[in-house]
Amino acid sequence: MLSASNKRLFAAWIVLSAITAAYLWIDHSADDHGTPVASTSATVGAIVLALVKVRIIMREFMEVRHAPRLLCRLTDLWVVLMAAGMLGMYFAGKAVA
Amino acid sequence: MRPVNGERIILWTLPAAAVLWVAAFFLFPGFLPPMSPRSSADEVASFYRENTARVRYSMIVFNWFCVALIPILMLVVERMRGMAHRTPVLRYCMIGCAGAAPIAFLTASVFWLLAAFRPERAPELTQLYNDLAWITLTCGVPFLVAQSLFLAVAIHLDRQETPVFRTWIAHFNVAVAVALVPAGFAGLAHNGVFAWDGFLSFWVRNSAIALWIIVMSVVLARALPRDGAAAEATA
Amino acid sequence: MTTTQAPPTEAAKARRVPGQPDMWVLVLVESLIFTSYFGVYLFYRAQHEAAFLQEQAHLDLWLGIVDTIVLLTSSWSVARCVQNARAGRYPAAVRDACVTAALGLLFLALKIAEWAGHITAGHTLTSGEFFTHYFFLTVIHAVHLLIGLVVVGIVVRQLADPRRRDQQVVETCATYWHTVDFLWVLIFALLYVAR
Amino acid sequence: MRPFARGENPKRELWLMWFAVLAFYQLYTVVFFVLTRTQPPGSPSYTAAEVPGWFASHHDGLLVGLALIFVLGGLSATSIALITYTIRRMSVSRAFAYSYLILYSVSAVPGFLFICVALTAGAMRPERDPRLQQWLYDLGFLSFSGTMGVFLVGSLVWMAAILLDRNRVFPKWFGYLNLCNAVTEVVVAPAWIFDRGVFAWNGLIAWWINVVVFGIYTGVFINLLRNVIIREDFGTGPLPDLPPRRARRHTAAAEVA
Repeated sequence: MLSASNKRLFAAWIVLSAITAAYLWIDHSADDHGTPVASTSATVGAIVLALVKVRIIMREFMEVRHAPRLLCRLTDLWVVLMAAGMLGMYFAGKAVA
Repeated sequence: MRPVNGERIILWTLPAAAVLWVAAFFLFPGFLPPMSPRSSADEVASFYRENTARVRYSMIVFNWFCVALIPILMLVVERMRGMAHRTPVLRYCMIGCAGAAPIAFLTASVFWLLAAFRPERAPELTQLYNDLAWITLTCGVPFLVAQSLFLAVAIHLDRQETPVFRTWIAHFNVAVAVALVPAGFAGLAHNGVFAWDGFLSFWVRNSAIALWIIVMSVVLARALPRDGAAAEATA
Repeated sequence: MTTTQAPPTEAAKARRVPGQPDMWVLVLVESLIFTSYFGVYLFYRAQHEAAFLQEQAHLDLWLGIVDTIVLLTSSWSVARCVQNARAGRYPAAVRDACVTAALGLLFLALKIAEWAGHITAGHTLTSGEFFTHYFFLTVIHAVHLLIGLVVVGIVVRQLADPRRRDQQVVETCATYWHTVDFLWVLIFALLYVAR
Repeated sequence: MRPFARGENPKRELWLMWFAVLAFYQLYTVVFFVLTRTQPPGSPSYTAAEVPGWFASHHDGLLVGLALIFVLGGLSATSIALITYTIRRMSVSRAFAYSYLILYSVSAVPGFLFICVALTAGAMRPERDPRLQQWLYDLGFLSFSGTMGVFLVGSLVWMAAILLDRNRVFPKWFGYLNLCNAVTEVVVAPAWIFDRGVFAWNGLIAWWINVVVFGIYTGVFINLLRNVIIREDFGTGPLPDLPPRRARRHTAAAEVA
């Protein structure tokens, strides 16, 4: 059992690192031949990927997976709140500009 | 019973400090009569140019000894231990005020000393220091008001056969607090009784502080031997 | 305080908040506070995209990725520490906690090197709006990391001394460290990758 | 402590303090947000020419409101005293309690007396050189917002005491909330550097977010202090739980009878 959960932690770490590496690809594809250009999709993608990582950290590393349902719901709600807060402010800024 | 050794010495530092305060008060050229908030910048600047030495020496003395009130307040706090209170919260209130009130005096003395440090500077700057000093000294009463009120409440709640302080001392403290209140409003007036040279904000306020010190020192002096005797009796 | 020495059964694990439930107040409140900082940053970034991009070009994405991996690894290590402690393998747990602290220090060293590089290149807190946010967010995160090092120190002290071992405290401290980790994940995405 | 006269509520001093705390924070809010309108703060980006206009438009409110603080500001000692008492009730060294007492007593002078003195001096002489008025304006707002260390260390002292305490005086989550409050004090620091934008003394980050956190923190601790007073049994061991609401009303009625 313990080695299974150890493997699970390792898998989580691999996934998190892989997502981190995926940022390189976002970075590459967003740039116009090396010169950075503004890109809504890159920004939104970066935020969403980061929140996916946050949720994995909470579920796996922080053991929310095993926690009472209330905490599971609460942390998921929080991920949604953070997404809403950040994307909301981002698009509000866009609208103002 | 806690040891009371040395409390009498602390009490006797009060007359010494009081003499120095009174000396500073009379030496400072701007108290008799108090400087007017209506003076122009040039008048204020020339006042500091003409009286540089007396401002400096009086305020140095005040700077040295304005915090000398703290040990006396701590004597009051120690007496409050004997009160029939369930909790020490009122003592904590007194300690909190005792830390803050003399610092207001200290700040005022710093502004006066700064004003007199370079009297030849632009008159407007001297006037600024002068304003800050007078406002800090006159309006800086919140902790004095609060400490009188806390003491009054503490005496009121001290319901035992031989209370530490008699009831009239509570009333006296409330009266002192009331007398200090108008000084807080000194910013509102350039002349009249509320102005910082006015009857209420200057004369009543400073008399109230002086009276509080005198009355409380007599009261403390009376309270001391009783505790000393009690200490001997229990020992 | 509950001290869990033996590995708990699957059923007992199924319904348990790791560590003090109270710690989650800090996790949730700090996430909200940071979200508000991120929101402010994104709001202004969206309005001045060109200026932000120009300054952002001075950041090194690779350094950010290394930082992130270092911190993710430290988080992984502290998660293993919790499991080892739960299983009663204390020497292994202490080793994991020390690895966590070492990786935390490495992260801090990398950050200081990065700051020093920017400052010598003339990019300081006051040199432009992007760098203001960059320094603000990274420094406030570093403050949390420093607190985290104290927290990991508490874990080591708890685990090293048999009389102090307290699984709940270990789990509470681990929760704090993971919070520092996931806040960095967000900061990394916003500062280094957002366009 | 001395034996108590019968029929007197042994918690009267604590309740007195608690209501004074409540009154003080109400007064504070009314004075700074309504009367003087110094919260939200004036803009740090005003030029010297603009500051006299600010003083002119706030003139009466400033003088009356700050005078109220000059008279009643000493009530702040009650919250310090009550919190010091609750820390003393914990199973930790009294050094924590006394540190809290001194930290917050000291903070009163730079924390709210300086702004009162500086802005009163500014409002009293509207004809003063605008550059000097700006100097007073800066002194007022920066001393008020920028007194950070005492609140930072004070919150940490309180946090440490709560987390170490085994008498359950405060819930542990409030200890963690203290850490959140301490960190927002760190965030005020840029107010000393920026005169415009989100990090300035009236900025979104350095002021608005902080004031929300501090407001929640204050509301929470006033409420928790009330619970501590209800639970207080004047012993030295763990505090009992909060009695259920109905029982509380019942005992209150019995006490009155």
